[in-house]
Amino acid sequence: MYVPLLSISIWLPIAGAVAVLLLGSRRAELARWVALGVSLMTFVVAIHLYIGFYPDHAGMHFVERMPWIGAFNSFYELGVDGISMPLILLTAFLTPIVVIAGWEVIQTRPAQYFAAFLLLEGLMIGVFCALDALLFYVFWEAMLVPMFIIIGVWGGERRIYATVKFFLYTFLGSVFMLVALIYMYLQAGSYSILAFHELPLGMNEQILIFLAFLIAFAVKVPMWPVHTWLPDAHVEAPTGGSVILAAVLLKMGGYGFLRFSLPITPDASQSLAWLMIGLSLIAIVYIAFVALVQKDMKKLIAYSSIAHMGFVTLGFFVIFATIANSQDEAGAMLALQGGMVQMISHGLISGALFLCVGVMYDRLHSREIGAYGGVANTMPKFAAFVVLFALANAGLPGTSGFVGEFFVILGSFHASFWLAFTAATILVFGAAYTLWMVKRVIFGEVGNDGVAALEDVGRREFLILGILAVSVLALGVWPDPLVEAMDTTLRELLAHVMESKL
Amino acid sequence: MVTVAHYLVLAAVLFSVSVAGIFINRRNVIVLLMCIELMLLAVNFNFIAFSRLLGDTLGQVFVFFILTVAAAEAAIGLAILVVLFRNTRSINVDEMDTLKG
Amino acid sequence: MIPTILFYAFAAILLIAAFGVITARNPVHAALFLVLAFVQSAALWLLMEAEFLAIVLVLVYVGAVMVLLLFVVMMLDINVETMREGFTRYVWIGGLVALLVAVEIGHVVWFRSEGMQFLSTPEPFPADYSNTRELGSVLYTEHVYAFEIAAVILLLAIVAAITLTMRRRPGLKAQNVAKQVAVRREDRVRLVKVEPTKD
Amino acid sequence: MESIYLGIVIAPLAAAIVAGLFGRTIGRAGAHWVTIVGVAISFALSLVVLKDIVIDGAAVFNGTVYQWAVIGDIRMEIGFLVDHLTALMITVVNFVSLAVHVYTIGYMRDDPGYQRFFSYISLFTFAMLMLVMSNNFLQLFFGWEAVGVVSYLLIGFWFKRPTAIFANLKAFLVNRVGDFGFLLGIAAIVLHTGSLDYATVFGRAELLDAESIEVLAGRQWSVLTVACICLFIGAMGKSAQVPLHVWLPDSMEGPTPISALIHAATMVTAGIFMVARMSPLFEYSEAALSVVLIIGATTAFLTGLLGIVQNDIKRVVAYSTLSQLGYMTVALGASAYAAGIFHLMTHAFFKALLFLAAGSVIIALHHEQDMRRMGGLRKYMPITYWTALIGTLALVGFPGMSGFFSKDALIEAVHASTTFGAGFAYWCVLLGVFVTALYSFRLLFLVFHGEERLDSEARAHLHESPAVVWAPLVALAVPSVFIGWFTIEPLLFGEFFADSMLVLEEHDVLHEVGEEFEGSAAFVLHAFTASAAIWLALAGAIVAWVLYLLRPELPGRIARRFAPAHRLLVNKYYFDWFNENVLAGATRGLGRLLWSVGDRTVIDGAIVNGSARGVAALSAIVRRVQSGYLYHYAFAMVIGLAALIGWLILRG
Repeated sequence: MYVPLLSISIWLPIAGAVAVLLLGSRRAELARWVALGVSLMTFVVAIHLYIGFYPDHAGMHFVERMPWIGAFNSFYELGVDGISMPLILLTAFLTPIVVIAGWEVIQTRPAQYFAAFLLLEGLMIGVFCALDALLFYVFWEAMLVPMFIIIGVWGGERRIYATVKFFLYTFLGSVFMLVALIYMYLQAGSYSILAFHELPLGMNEQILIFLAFLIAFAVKVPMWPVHTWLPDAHVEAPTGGSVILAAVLLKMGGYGFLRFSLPITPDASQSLAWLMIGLSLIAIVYIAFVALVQKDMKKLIAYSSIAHMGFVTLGFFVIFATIANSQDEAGAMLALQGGMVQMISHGLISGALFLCVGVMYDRLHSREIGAYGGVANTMPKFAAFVVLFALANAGLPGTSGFVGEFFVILGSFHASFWLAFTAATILVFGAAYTLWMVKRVIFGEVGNDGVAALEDVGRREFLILGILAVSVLALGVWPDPLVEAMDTTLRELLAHVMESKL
Repeated sequence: MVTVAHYLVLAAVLFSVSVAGIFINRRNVIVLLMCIELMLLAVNFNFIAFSRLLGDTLGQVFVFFILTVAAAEAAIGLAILVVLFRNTRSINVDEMDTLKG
Repeated sequence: MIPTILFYAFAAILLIAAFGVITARNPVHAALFLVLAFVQSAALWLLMEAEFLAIVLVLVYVGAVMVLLLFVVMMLDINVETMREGFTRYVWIGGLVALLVAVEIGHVVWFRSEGMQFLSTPEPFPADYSNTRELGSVLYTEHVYAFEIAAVILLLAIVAAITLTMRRRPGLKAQNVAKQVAVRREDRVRLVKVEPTKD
Repeated sequence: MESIYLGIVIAPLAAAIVAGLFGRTIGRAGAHWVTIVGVAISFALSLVVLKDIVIDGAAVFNGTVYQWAVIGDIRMEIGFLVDHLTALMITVVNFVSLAVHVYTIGYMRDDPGYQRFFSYISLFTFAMLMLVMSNNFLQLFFGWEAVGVVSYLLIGFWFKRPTAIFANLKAFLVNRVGDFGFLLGIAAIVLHTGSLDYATVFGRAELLDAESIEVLAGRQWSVLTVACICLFIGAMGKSAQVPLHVWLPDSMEGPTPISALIHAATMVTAGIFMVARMSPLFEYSEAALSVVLIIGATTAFLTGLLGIVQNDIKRVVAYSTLSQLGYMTVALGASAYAAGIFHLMTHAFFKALLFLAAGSVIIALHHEQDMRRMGGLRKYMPITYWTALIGTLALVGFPGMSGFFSKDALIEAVHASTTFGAGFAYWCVLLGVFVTALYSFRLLFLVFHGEERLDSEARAHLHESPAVVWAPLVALAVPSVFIGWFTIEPLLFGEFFADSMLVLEEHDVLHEVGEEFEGSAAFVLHAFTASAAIWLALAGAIVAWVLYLLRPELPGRIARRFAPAHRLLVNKYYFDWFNENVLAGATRGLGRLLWSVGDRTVIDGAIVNGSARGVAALSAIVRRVQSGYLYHYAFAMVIGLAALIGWLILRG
């Protein structure tokens, strides 16, 4: 019986959002339960996506295709493959956690808060499974709106500045992408992304299209020069907002590179790979230094996620050099798998870290490292979680943080010794700034009476942190299912990217 | 012999005079309106001259419409003038800059 | 021979009138000069056998617009002196720009004729030619829409002028005929039962 | 057999999880029983494995437990490789861990984090076993980092003490610097052999040597050398060789049991074990071997000197550990891997013994660690004294003790070695014996002999430690004395390590040493005549006796006369100062610079907000055009007209 799983996974949360909105903040309690119910149902649907996904059968799964805009020959076409399925699973996995996290914390207009998240979830899943460029672009831009509201309404003091900056930054980027999409539509006659993959393009066209995509996705990743919106957005976003922003929104950039930049403009990607690698390495080293001196916990984690996302872009664009240097595609496959796993694991880890900061923020209403000290004395269970997630963030083997970095470093070594050398510095710096924060916040004497009055994590917080801890450890101890699910798609992508289009 | 060029030159001079008129009395809105009427007149001259030269009545039709529009413009211009005068007791445009950006 | 003389005469008067307009000390004089200018140009148009337009110019323009202009000018008692102050300061720039524009148009006329024989005189129409019929036929066939729009513009101008200048002065005692007609018996007559007074 | 191997590893892990997560519920006694039972099971199983491999001569086991991930043709698995080396190592690890577990009951009796401590040390045992038993580089790296993390947690166990949390961060970061090199080594191996599995990698060792990789511009180095040096950097981090040794003395901030377990017996020897395990790779690279040799020698000698000036009892033992690690590395550098492992084993016993003895003294004096406030404890703590004496004699290499056998054989091997730098190493190692004797007897005399510099109330209730403390001391003292006698023959000169180490003929120094070896007793007598080691040791002891018992004021005068040298030693060659101020300071400075200049002013300031300000400024200018004066607009129109016509003419 043909069940349009993907459409359900998109429109169910959006319908849920509408329902929660209608319930309104007067019946907040009911609104919360409905929100949780809908997000859990979406998670169940996402699990069906995983179960029904045969990794060895290449190409798109669960494809749905309906005419949408006749004039532009654009279809409501959805499909999922090895790249987008894990990301959808991550989104669907995190939204219930965020709903639970914001349960008691959000008092002002809770219904709209949960509705915004459900809407955001639906749109994000839409972005991941859209196979039609126009549909992709609609979801891509629509996704900004709920995030804009979440940061703008429930944010911190400078939330207006942060949210406007976030919106304009991303919007500026994606406008260029639209130009590129339209150009390709004119060339190809339809908006289907798969048609774009096969579209023959001259070198100059490819360079221009690649640059247009680069601006859009570099802002999202965020890559080095265009990253300054992220720390502000994170510092001002509410806990739930920060989690989703760090866990999923940053992955849009990486997903975009894999879905658009690499397959559509392979030759341009190859010729500009040195630029991408350079920017990624700068992101890894430069941002690590900057993260070291941060005084605000959320800013520190934000910078750390920029450094970790630097690995993703490094992994995606080092494949050309690895094949040139080592003639076999093992290095390239390592780098690609590394990039993808790093995206998933970074989503879990930085999401968890932001939740931890959120737990502390709910109690002491301060994000400054200086305002804490010796939290382990009064919150031992919470301290255990923070230490675990901090070590995962520093890339401890056995946790998911290590898997991605290990693959990318091995892969980039195939390209050149010094590339791996620079990338591997994250081992030292990552540990340095994360554990230095843990030292100043968690360990040591009880900092002030505020810390003394802290009481340990409640049942709800323990639940979500526990789930995230288990998932981080599980992915670290046994990443095989995830790696195997992505293998065929990445192998096919690599083959496609390697043959030139000129 | 009166050639088309004569008319064109005449219209040009007339137009320049009205342009000078605009520059000269910066303060008197009425004369400004008159200069605009004069300009339109010059334009009409050209239209008719060319219409006659090319033997196509389109030019003259256009002049007809210019006249209607010019009339409407003059009417509204004067109405504004009246209202302006009523509010500020003078139509000396030099001091009035309420429209300042 | 005669048309040339007439042309030069009218042209001369026209230019003088134009100068008069811009240099007149009193706006009323300027308006009158303008009237003179319009009349001369009407005459010139007649020379060019565009008699319908010439007449329209005289009727519409001189008749209506200039009269309105004069009416307004006289209504608003503008003190003349203040008008003249800035006169001399801007004469030079004005003259310069005017000269520039004249030179430019002259240049266009002379050097850029692109094959248009400016120096040829248009051959006169046959005797039975009627400019009015000619315009009429074209106006009501090809340019009907434009004509309608012109009408609408005029209507618009009327409405705009009225709304701008209309002032309803309070305390104006005026009969409102519509209300007077619409009055009913009950509004005006009230039957009251009065007790007879016992003394 | 596989279930046994799994059992060895899972038992401590399960115990750790139970003690860790359910510490509250099972209470203090429950926690220490669970973990002790766990480690005991693992120890028993390791004895079974030892018997099976060594005595019954079973085949080497190399199987996988489960598949971690497959990418391209690189298979990453978790698996076990059990041969003589592994059997020996798991037995040593488990034995010392069990001793420490029992010891901790006494040592941590009144500590609030009791269950947490037990869960950590058995988690550590699990990590160390995974590292030792792994059959591929991935699991080795997992064990490597896991051991580093648990040592981080244990050093910072008393997280209230600022020095402890400073020490544990320092330890973790320095280890991470080592792991950074280690990972690059693994990456090099994966690139050139396409596999992480020991067997395949060792099979292709010559292939690695043939291929070259350009590290520095223009200079082609053999991949094997680069990989081995990178792996050795990892070993330097973990086994605290000279540049990366700074964390070990500071790790004394942790409770004494872990100093004994982790920072003496097991973790620090991981580096030595790894190099021995990688002998098939190291053997083919002369350059790597000489690097190992030289660094080992410098560590052995330099850190030994530092031991002389330390006043904290645990620091002295820590520096002695550093020096002994230097000895083991020298053995590895001289391709005498068996000697290195043999010294590792004997060192594990007597060093753990010395640490625990020091711990017993510290408990007795209520956490007093400064030797200047001790002395003459011989009368009060006879058992601790005698076991400490045995430990010191073993450490110094007193003929007949286990330390003697391993150290002497090692010195002989280095003497016979021809690798580049062997001469320098031989002299470092030889002088090192004198220095070792000096500082170990200094410790003995200052703490147990001489006049009592105790304060009155400490002396009042000074008594011997409880049984649960001195029992492990005795248990460790026994092997410190006797293990040398039995094991030197099979280990060094027999075929014990044949299945786990490869030694090329030209490097086989142990074979030469083995020729003159007729038996343990003969070896002892032979040592008196042949090598100068014993006389140096004796000289060191006598000098210590003179300086610290006969004429206690002499050390002060010497220190004043050689003031610069003394200051150099006291400041630990300014390594710490360099790391904290220059390295860390520069990093923080650069971070602040990049953040304030890079992020804030350039990107945020100039580009993001800058463009916003630019637009605002531009619009302010444009606003002035709307001046409100009518004639300005008229002028604008006319000038525009003129310009248009002009442009039309010019363009035309």
